[in-house]
Parts: sequence; structure tokens; C-alpha cells
Amino acid sequence: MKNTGQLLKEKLLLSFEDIQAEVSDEHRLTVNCRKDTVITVLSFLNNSGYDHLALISCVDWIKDNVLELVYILTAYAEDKGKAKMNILVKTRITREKPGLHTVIPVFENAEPYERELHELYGIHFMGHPRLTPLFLEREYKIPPFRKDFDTRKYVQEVFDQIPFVEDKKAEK
Amino acid sequence: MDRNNLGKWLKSPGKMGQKYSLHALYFCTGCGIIEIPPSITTRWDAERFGVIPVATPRQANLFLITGYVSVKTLRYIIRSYEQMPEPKFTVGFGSCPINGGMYWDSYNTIKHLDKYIPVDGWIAGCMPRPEAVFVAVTHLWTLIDKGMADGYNKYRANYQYYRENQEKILGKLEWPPLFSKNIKHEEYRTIA
Amino acid sequence: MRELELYFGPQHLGMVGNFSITLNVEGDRIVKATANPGFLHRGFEKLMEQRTWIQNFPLVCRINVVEPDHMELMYAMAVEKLAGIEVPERARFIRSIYLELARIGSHLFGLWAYANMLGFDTVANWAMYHRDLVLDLFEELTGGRVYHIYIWPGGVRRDFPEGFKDRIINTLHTIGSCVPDYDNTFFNNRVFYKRAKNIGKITCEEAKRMGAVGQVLRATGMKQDIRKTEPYAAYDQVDWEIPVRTDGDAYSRIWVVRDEMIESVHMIFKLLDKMPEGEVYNKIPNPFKWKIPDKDAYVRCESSRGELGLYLVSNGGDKPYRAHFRTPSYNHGLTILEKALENESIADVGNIMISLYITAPEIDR
Amino acid sequence: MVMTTILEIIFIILLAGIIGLFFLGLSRKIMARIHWRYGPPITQPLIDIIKLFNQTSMSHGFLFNFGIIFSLAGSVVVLLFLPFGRICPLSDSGGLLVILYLMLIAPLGLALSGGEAANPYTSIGISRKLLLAFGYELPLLLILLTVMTHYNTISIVEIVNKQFQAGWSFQHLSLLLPGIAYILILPAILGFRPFELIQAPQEISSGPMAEYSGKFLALTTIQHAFNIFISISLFTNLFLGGAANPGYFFLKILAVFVIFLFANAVFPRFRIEQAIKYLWRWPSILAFAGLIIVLITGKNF
Amino acid sequence: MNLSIILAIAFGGALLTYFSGKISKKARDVLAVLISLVIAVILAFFYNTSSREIFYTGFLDFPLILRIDTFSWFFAFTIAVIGSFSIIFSLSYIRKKGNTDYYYTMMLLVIASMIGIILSGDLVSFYIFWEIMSWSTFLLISYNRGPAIAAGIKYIIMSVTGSVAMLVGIISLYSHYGTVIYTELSGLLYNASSGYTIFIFVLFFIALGIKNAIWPLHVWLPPAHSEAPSPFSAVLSGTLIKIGTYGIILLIYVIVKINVFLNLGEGIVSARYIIAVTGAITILIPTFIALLQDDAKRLLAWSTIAQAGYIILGIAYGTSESVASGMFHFFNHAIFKALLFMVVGAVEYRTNGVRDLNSLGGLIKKMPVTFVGGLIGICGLIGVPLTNGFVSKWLIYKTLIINNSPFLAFAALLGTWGTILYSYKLLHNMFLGQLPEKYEKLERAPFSMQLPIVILSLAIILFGILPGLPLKVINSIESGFGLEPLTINIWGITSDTGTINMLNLFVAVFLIGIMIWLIFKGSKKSAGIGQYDNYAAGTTVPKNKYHYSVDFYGPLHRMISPYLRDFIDDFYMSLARSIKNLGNGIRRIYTGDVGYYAIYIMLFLALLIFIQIKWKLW
Repeated sequence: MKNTGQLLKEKLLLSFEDIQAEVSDEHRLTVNCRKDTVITVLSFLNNSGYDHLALISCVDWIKDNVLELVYILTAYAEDKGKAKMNILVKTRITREKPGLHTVIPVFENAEPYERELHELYGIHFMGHPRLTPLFLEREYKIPPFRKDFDTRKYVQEVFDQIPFVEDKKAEK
Repeated sequence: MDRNNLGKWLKSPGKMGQKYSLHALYFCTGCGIIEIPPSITTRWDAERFGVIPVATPRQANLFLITGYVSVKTLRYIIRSYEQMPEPKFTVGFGSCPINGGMYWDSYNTIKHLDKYIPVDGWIAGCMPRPEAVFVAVTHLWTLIDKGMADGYNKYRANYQYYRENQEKILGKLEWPPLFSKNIKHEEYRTIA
Repeated sequence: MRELELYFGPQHLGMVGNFSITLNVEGDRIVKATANPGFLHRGFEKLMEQRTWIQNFPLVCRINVVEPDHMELMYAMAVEKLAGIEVPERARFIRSIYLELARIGSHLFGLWAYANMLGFDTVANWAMYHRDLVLDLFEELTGGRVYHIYIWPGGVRRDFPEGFKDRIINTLHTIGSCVPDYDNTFFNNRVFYKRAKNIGKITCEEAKRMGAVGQVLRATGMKQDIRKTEPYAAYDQVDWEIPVRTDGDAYSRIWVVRDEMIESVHMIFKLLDKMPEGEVYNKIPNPFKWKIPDKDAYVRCESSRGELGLYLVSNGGDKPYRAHFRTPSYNHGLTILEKALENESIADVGNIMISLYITAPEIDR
Repeated sequence: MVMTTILEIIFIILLAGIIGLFFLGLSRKIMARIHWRYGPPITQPLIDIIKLFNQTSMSHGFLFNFGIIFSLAGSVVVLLFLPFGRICPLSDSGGLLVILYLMLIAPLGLALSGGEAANPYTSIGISRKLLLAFGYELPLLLILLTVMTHYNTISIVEIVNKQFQAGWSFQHLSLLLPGIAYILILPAILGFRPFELIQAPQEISSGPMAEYSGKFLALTTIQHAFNIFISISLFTNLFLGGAANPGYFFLKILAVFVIFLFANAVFPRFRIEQAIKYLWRWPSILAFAGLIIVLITGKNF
Repeated sequence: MNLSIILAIAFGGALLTYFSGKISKKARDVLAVLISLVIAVILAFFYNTSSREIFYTGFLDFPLILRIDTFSWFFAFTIAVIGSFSIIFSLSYIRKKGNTDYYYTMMLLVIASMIGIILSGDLVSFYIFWEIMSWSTFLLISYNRGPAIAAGIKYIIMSVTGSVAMLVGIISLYSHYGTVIYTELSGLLYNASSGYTIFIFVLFFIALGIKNAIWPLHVWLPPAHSEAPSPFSAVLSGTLIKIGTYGIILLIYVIVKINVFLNLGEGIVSARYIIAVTGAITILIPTFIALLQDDAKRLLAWSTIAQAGYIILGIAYGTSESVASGMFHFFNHAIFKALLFMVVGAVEYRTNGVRDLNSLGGLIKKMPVTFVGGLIGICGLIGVPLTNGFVSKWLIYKTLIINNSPFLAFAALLGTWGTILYSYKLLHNMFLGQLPEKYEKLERAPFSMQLPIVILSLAIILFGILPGLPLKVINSIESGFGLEPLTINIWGITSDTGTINMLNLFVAVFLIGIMIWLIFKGSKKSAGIGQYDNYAAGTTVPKNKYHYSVDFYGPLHRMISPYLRDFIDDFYMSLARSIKNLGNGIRRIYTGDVGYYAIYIMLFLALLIFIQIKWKLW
């Protein structure tokens, strides 16, 4: 007997051509797709009952020079098989001027996640209503969560350079 | 505790008042705030010593910086601190405001709070226990007695250096300087 | 017509945590509310990338100060999943008891915040007193009042000390005996009812659309709990019920919290009864040389606020390559709050915010 | 004659201040005990005031200063018109109506002072204060009118005297309902929970007080102390028969205060519209019924 | 001196001003001020005299009589003084606008005709001046064009309706008794049937009530007050509507006489009680409506209606204390309402016509004198002790309570508490709070505006501390009416049932105030800070966006506004159900179309006249 994940995987593979799907353990389905099909895949999954966007994450694979976006979906369902499933939809985009369409039309709660990724990774989400700063006060040349942003060096350069007031007085 | 020492009250009512009526500004600057409710409620009851949280900086004379200070919070801390009436006391709560503590390599927290505002006392630890608050308060009493809790005077005297440091981190501050440049004394600026 | 912009927080007596809400107000009605997070942003996930797998334990628990234990659990579970470490049966039970105690503590803290917000000092003081009793247990078990670092990959750090079981039961009895008092003075208080009923109402549909979890979802009538759907620790070993209410307003949410506390107490008693003997700790490799294979994992659990998740990626090194916490307050605080505050009165800002159970450090990380 | 009046005035102001501050301290202590806490020393309000006078303060302008002086003066003047035991320095001027009017000087002064502060929290607090006053004035006016109609006088001294002859107002059947109504609205007059919505620190950052610092805060604390004394004294004089000497009077107001303190401990606060709805429902109906009964049964004197 | 000279100066001066304006603006200004002052000064000399003269007999053989006694002197003098102040106030207010000659002429004409009404000794001359006043008022209300014309038309339609009713009454009186002279009529009506007296009462009350804006005849007043130029609003509210009050006192206490009036009807259905209750309603409903207003002048207009209620209540209640309070309150109201309209006018002048309470704020820093005027004005309006409003209100409450009318007293007291709410809102939204950036360069009000404001403010305090001054005059009026005079001294009133002594109060407040001030001064000096250094939860204060003014009493507003609407709705709906045919017509009254209202009243009058001619019922 096939479990929910496998059934879903077959359904997905039937509907979409250029995606890879993989059921790694009993309640996990990983879907890899291109960046322009993400929205359709997500809305397909949404319609099949996986209506809870738990997380949009991003991994900076600096060696491959890509940013990997991970959309994690689960289901609001009292049906145990469905509720157990975690679906990870992954897509890769370039590190230079990364851009992607927003998924707010599909999942309303994606809004703060995309704002956060815009701020911390510099990904531009097209069609997002407010890509204003969320967490940060200072401006950073390299978005701080990218792998090439060295926070220790940054701390040394910025915070450690500020003198104690006593030192400053002594100086003058 | 010399709260019932009438002679002292008559001699220096100001100091005694400051000691036994510490109104702490309620500002959850960091995770240290988790130990403030226990210390003001049933188990530890800080009100015994006259320490109570108050709503606005105008009514407060004690500023507990409870925990790490992110860059964004720093702006609000400075604003609140400057709005407090003198004499005012600052106590850094936890290791993080002392030297960054756990977040020594974080890109978004300032490491040494006393570079930006004067701090009269520190409570080390992560997380300090509520008792530590009382230790700090009793130390503060000693300092007030000896006239050593003078962070606000230091701030006044070195205001331009503090302001310089603040502006280095925060960019331009929206409000005009509290004390005009090079004038060490008195007079709050009037903005009309 | 002059606009009015009010700031609820960060420096505000009604604000629990370092968070700010900008309110555009007309009269005493809120036209638009904008959440302004980030006051507690420390870049945890970035810091985690620079510490070894074990060094990260002191760090993760500090993400959410109100309830650090679920954060520890999350990280431990993710590491276990990546490295393929099994957890002994007794350790599972201990974890469950420990987490339920943490849940009670956290809920009592929430009760403090809520009662305090409504100006109900008496109940606030009682709740904080009872929370201190729970924290005493933690102190005895782990040595820390707030941050415990007790859960470890492969189990828990140490077994229950002698007589600890009785002390848990004693404490829970003490708290449980006060439930009628709480009910009489607070939960069934007529004024409290008027104050919280029909405030910050969200329907089940809206809640789902905006990613609500935990009490916020359960108060709208949806019976969802990860402890049931995807059981971890020892939650599948005992019988228990998910408390649900249907109105979706602040009153229902706080009642769900109350019912959950009581359910937790019962659950702890059942777990203590069934607890097996045995090891509590499976040994892990030398932490300084520990490398974990190139993999990613998503784990989730039900914290006292709702679904907590961790997406952890390893590139085969001795440090995590990327960690990302999915915290329950994130959607509550940034999406639902803005919606729920619309057209409410200024007097109810804190009321709604606390009833949504928002903790700022979870959002900012 | 003039000398005794002046001595009486000084005596009553000092006594009211001391009793008011004692009540403030007592309330903190009793509330702490209900919270299972030890509580601050009973002199804590005095310590606070001493500290506040020794602190610098910020002023927003002339009206900011004037309002607070005006408000405190208003409170103090009311004292001279209230019988305290048998002491009532200015009894022969205007009676209860003047007291009613003088009692509105204090909130008006605070409102003016707070308005100058240019802070919306202050303004919201004032708006709530005035609305709450409007809310409780409706039943209160009915109650006072009932009492005045019953005794057919507008002089509070005379009302107290008549109670000496014929027993407390509570003992008259026709004044029972208004008395109950008064008990129902007294927390609102005192600003106790569930009507503690003027300052509501968790909602509007202590409302009218938000911009007060140093001596301003000290003066408002003193004003608050006077206010508690006045509100309870008025009730005691009207319904509990006043008292023949200050000591007995003090015991009466202490008893009333402690009872309302207990009520204060077991309620959260209302929203303002709920408070007004409450005040306009049962207390008003009771007071109204009382007034009609008094009109039907005719005067007792 | 001759009374007709006063009128000659007044009317002639009005015309002269118009023509002098064609020559020189400056001369016209001076002339206008001079004329108004001269009238006031001349009238002042008539204090405590009484004279009577026939100034014209050619009009349909009616002898047109002028007379003065303390009663008419009191009213005439108040009107002349307030009139001259508002003309001084106009000097700079009106300068920027066009058509100034016309404005001054009309203003003087209104004042002249008001004095004419008050000085006239028979109903025909009363009616003639009444008409002059109505029409010149109409022209002034419409002075600003636009919505002002609609307001003016609303006013004139109602006014004409009232005039017609009064005319019918005068004709009826003449046809019955063959005379329209007050002194002669008063003896005659003594023997009339009560039915006829009521008939006369109703007719006159329609006219006088419309002018005095008694609920429910008030609908013209709010738009007219708010659309008229501010100095004229001061005249309109302070004095013009009090012509109605004058007429009512004249009717009750001079023509009908007090003992007839008190015996008119019995118990609850007595004329005295009905008018008093109408007065009480006129206090309550407009007070609540004033709470909902956002336009400064409209708020004051509703407040005017409410305060007129106190006057009516006092006059109709018929005890000597209540009548004294009614007349005293008329006097006080003339002062503080004129002052408040001038304050609003000064703000309007400086901010280029802004009187929306939601868009001002913080003006105290820029217009301190105006603010102090406003503050004292609202203190008088509320009746804070040591202002004049206090004594008159105290009198009315006292007499109502002592004479066992607690419900009327309740209405009056509750109205006062409502007054506190709306008057604080007025002050707060205009002067307190945050100053918007665009008003940062605002100047103080010009001297010609500050002068009347300061004088009127001082008058409020003066008559608050020394209420004996006006009460003395009122006492002698009362003895003229056959009422028992009060026992007064310069500081207050003494009586068995309640004494008030402002000296005590003044000394107490003053000394205690000084004491607290000394404590305040003696403690540490406070530092001055500006409006942007303010608590904002740690953030910086947003400019222009930090003033709580919109919907200041929001919670109450939401609570009462449905009831206020429903009340009128329900009333007319039930009326419509019971009188099905008339229902539609009546409901249309409140569609806002005054035309229907006028037609309705006219039909009613025609019916009355028809009945009278046909059956001679009275």
C-alpha cells in the first residue's frame, strides 16, 4: 500500500513535467522545480489540501553560486496521513540580482517571510506590496545572511572601532 | 537599610528619597525582562524596597537595560534615557550589555553599552537571578549614598562624545542634541 | 482632518517583549496597524553557522526566552534526525514531562501578561508565583532557572534526581488546587468576560489563510496539534485531549490556554505513572570532531504557542550550514495581529496582542 | 471667630493630606497582601513625594504649570466645604451645590495641564476622564438630588445635622436605593477597578500623567490623596451620618475605603464605553427609583 | 435726553456709515465704532430712570411709543455694549473681505433695531422693529455667500413664520381690547379667559421661540450661527436670540403678569410647567448634540440653544430666584458667548477660515491672549466658581431643588456636565495639543480683536466675584414685576434656604492658590521643553500626526448618536402611525426642508384664525 506521500508524488509528476520529486522518509516529500514553476506547483499543492505554508527559507550555496529557496508546506487537516506530511518545494536562483515572483496570491502569510528574505538575502520578490526593512536598522553592503558576509569581521570593523568615552576624553 | 533612620531623612531628604523610591522604566530591551516580573511579584516583591515599574520615562529614575541591545533598540534606549528627569540611574542587566556576551560576534547587537550611554552598575550573568536585581539595588544605594551614581553628570559633561558615538552607529539622530555643544552645564534645550 | 499616529511599544507598560505596533488612529478606533519587529534581532541563525553542533545548544535556547525548552528540543531533534541518533525510551518520557512543565510555566507567564494587561494585578501576581514554583523544579533538575540546556542529542543531560517525581506531583497539586480560585476571580469574571468577548475575532478560514497555529487556531474550532498528528517524545504513549473552542476571540483563546494547562497537568501525571526505567542518554561522538553528513531536515513540534519548526541543513561539516526556525509568533505577530487590530479600540491593543500570544524574540530571532 | 476658622482650615488641610497619603500607602500595602506579597512600607507614598520634589522636572509651558496648581487648589478648597466631624470652616456658603461645582475644578485643571503637554496619550486619558465623570455624574446627580429633596435643603451641614436627629440616611427606606446606587458608583468616583481606566498604564501609558515628572507628579499624587479623602468623605457625610468628632469620622471613612479596596483587587478594568453603560444602567435606575419614591412619600422633615 | 434720539442716532448712523464708506474706509471704521459706543454711553446714562414718549402717531393711527425702565435698560445696555465690542472686533476681521460698507451698515442696523425693539412701548412698534431686525439679520447671515445663503434662507423662512404668528396675535389682541400698549394691555388680560390667554401665548411663543431657538423650533440656529461672520455670530448668539427672551419676559411678566401666568392651567399641564419642561429639554438635547459637533462655531451654536434653555427654564419657573437667575444668565451668556465666538473668530481669522476642530491644535503657543479668553469663556460657560456663570446656575439649581422640582434640576445639572465635555473639546482641539507645522509662523490676534476679548474676559471674572452688581439691577426689575426681591449684597446672596458668598470662596481659592504656587515655585525649577520632546513610547514624535482630536469623545459618540437620531425618528414615526394622513407631511419636516415646516405652521395658524373667526371660541 502506498502512503500519502507517494500518491502525491505520482500526482505531481503527472501534472508537471520538469520537476523532480522524492519521498525520503515516511512523511517527507521533496520537490525540486524551476523558479518559474514554483507558483504553479505551490498553488497545485494548496489546492490538494496542503494549505499551510510553514516556512520560506533560503540557503546560500556559495560554491554553486546559487540561492536555494525552500518552501515548506504542511496541511491543516484532521486526517492523520495528510497532517503528517511535510512538503519541501525547492528552487534555485542565481546569487547575482536574485529575483522571483511573490507567492502572496497563493499563501497570504508568505508576506513577512519574503520581506525577511529580501532583507537578509537581498532577494527581490516581484509583486510584493511592501519590501520595506523588517528587522534591520543599519544598511549592509552585503545582505548579512549571505555566506560571504563575515559577521566577525564586521563586528571588528564597526562596533570595536567605537572608542570608550573615557579614551576619547583622554585623547583630547 | 537605613530607611527608618529619621536623622538621615532630615539631613539629606533628596538622597534618601532617591534611594528608597527607585521607579524603574519598564522597557523590555532584551531577554532579561523575563526575570523582572518574578522580581516585582509575589516571590521577590521589589516593591518592598520601593522599586516599581512605571509607564513613561518622565516618571522614572532607574533604567534597567535588561539584556542585549540591538542596534534598532539602541535608538529607543537613548531617546528614553534622555527623556528621564535627573538624577537618573542606569543598570545593565546581564552579560550582554557589558561586552556583548553570547552575541559577541553578532552583526546587529552593540557590544558595550557604556559607549553610548553612561551605566552606573552592572549585573553579570546569563540570566542573572532576581536576587541579583536586589544586589544591584543595594549596591546602587551605596553608590547614591557616596554620590558615586553620577552617570547622568558624566553624560552631561561628555555629551558630545556620547552623541558622536551614537551617531556613528545610528546615523543621524532625529532629535536635536540634548545639551548644546561645549556647554557643560544645566539648561535643557528648548525646542519650540 | 489630522491623522494620529500612536506607538504601542517598544517602551510601553502594556508591551510584553520588545516589539512595536504603529497605530493609525481615528478617535479611539484603529484604522491601520503596522507591526514593527526587529528590536531583538541578533541574527541567531547566522551565529549558529559559526559554532559547532554542540556549541549551538546554549545559543538556541536563547532564541525565545519565555520558553527555551522547545527550542532545545527542536535543535536536538533535528540533529538526531540528521545524524541518525536514537533516543532511549526513558529519555523520551523525561522530555515529555519536561516539555509539559515548560508549557505550564509558559502559559502561566502568558496568564501573568494577560491579567497584567487588563489591570488584574491580583491574578497576575498569583500566576507569577505559580510559575516560580515550576521554575524551582527546573532549577533542581537542570541548575538554571530560565535557560536549562537540558535536552541533548540522544536524550537528556541527566536523570531525575531522587524524590523529584514527588516534588513534581506536589507542585502540580499546589497549582491545581488554585484552579477554582483562578476560575472564580479571573476566567469566570463578568468584567473579564465583557472585556475579552468578541475582541480580536478571527474566523477559522481567516486563521488558516493567514497561517495561524496553536491556540489561535484551536480557538477557532480547528482541532490541530502536532503532538497528536506527528507525535514526538512520548506523546503517543498516553491518552489526552486537544482542548478546542469555537469563537475565535480573545476570550476563547485564553480559555484554550487554561484548558491546555489543565490537560498538561493530567498528562504529566499519566506520563509519570507510565515512565519506564533505563538509560536516559545515548552517547554521541566526540563533539569537537563531530561531523554530520550532507543532508537537510525539517522537524516540528508543538510549543506552547503553536507549531515550532526547524529547517536544518548540513554540508557535511562540523557546523550547521544553515538553520532556520519557523516560529509560531511569526505569522501571529506580523500577519494576524495587523488584521485583528483593525477597527478595534485603542484600549484593546495589548489585550489582543497578548491573547494572540505573541512573543517578540521568536519573531526577530 | 476668624482665628478659629483659619485654625480649622489649616487643621483640616493637614489632616486630609495625612489621611489621604495614609490611605494611598494603606492601599498599596493591602493590595500587596492580597497579591500574597509583603508590600512596601506604609510611608512609601511620602517617600515617593519627597523623591519627586528632589528631582528635576520638565514643563511644557505656562498652562502645564498653571493647570496643576489650579487642580490642587480646587481639591483643597473643596475640603473647606465638607464637614469633617463637626468641623466645616466654610459651611455657610452655597452648600452641596458648591461642593459639586468645586469638585470639577480638579479634573478641569488636570485636563488643561495635560492638554498643554501635546501628547495624545494624555488627551486620550483626559477624554476618558471626562467621559467617566459624565458617566457617573448622571446617577450621582440623581442621588444628590434625592438626598437634597428628601431633607429639603442644599446645605450639607444641615443634612448631617438632620441625620444626627433621625439616624443615618441608610435607615430611611426612601434613601436606601440611592444609597445602594452610590455604593455602586463609588469605585468610579475613586478611580478604582473596574473603573481604573483613566490612567490605565498598560493601555495608554498612565494617560494624563504621561508627561508629568518631578514635582508635577508629586503634586498630582497629593491631589490624588485629597481626592480619595473628599470622595469618601462626601459619601460618609451624606449616607453614613457624618460623625460627631474627627476620630469617629476617620474610622468611618477608613472602613469604607478598605471595603472598596477589596473590590479593587478582584476586577480587571472596563473599557470606557462599558463603564458608561454600566453606570447608566443599574445605578441610574436605582437612583431614579429612589428619587421617585422620595417624591411620592413626601418629605420627612 | 430723548429716547427717540438714541434710535435716530442708531438708524441714522447706520446709513451714514454706508455713505462714509464710499469716501474713506478709515472714516467709516471710526464712525461705526463711534456710533456703537455713543449708543452704549447714552444708554448708560439712562440707568435707573424711567420715561415714556410717543414718537410717532401717523402709522395707521397707532401711537408708537418708546419707553425705558430698568427692565428695558438692562437689556438695551447689554445689547449696545456687546454690539460695540463686536464692531470693534470686526475692524480687522472684516478688512480682508469685500463689501465692508454693507457689512457695517447691516451690523449697526441690527443693533439699532434690537434697541428699538427693547425700547418700544407698544406691540406695533415692537413688530416693526422686529421685522427690520429679521431682515437685516438675514442679510448679514448670508454675507459670506455659498452655504451661508442657504442658512439665511432657512432663518428667514422660520422668522417670517414666527412674525406672521405674532402679527395674528397682535391683531387678535387689538380686535379684543382695542389697544396694543403694554401698560394698558396688562390690566386687561387679567380678566381674560384662560383659553384666550393660552391662544395668545401660543401665537407669541411661536415667534419668540423661533427667535430664541427653543427646542423644537431651533432648526435655523446652528447653520445661521456657523455661517455668519464671527463678530456677527457673537451678536447673534449673545444678544439677538435674547430678543426672544426679552419678548418672553415681556409677555409673561409685563403683559400677562405673573399671577395670571402662574394660575394658567394646573399641575403638570400648567403653562409654567410646560414652558419650564420645554426649557429643560432645550438644555438636554442640544447639549448632547453639541458633543457630536466638529465645527467650532456649530458647537457653540448648539451650546447657545442649550444655554437659552437655562434662561427659559429660569424665567418660566416663576419664583423670584429663578427669574433672577434667568435674567442673570441672559446677561452672563451674552458676555461669554460673545467672547467665545470672538475667540473662534480670531482663530478663524488667523488660520484663514479654519474652524474645523479636527484640523487645528496647539495654538496656545501662538495666540496666548486668545486662549486665555477662550479659557475664561468656557469657565463662565461651565459655571466654574468665581466666574459669572456660576452664580446664575447656582440660583436656578437651588430654587428648583428647594421648590421640589428635582427633575428639572437634574436636567439643568446634567446639562452643565455635558457643557464641560463639549467646551473642553472646543478648547483642547483648537488650542492644546500639538501645533501643526503649517501654523508655526502664526501671529497673535490683532489688537482690535484682543481688546474686546480681554475686556469681556475681565467682565466674566468681575461679575463672578461681585455678582451683586448685576443682581442689584435685576432686583429692581423684579420688584417691577411684582416678585419678591432677593436679599443680596455685593458678594452674593443670603437667604434661609441657602447662602452664597463669593468673598469666602474668592479668598479661599486665592489664598490656597497662592500657597500652592509658593510650594511650586519653592521647589526645584522645572526646565522648559518643546512639543517634540515628548513621550512616544521611545520613538521620536511624528510631526503633524501627534494630536488626539478627531472624534474626541468617540466612545460616547458611538453610544449616543443612534439614540439621538432614533429619538426624533421614533417620535415622528409614532406620530405618523397615529395620524396616518398627516404622517407623511410631518415627517417631511425633518427632511431638512424648512419650507414644509413653514407651510405647516402657517396652515396651523390659518386654522386657528379660521376657528376664531367662525366660532369665537376664546
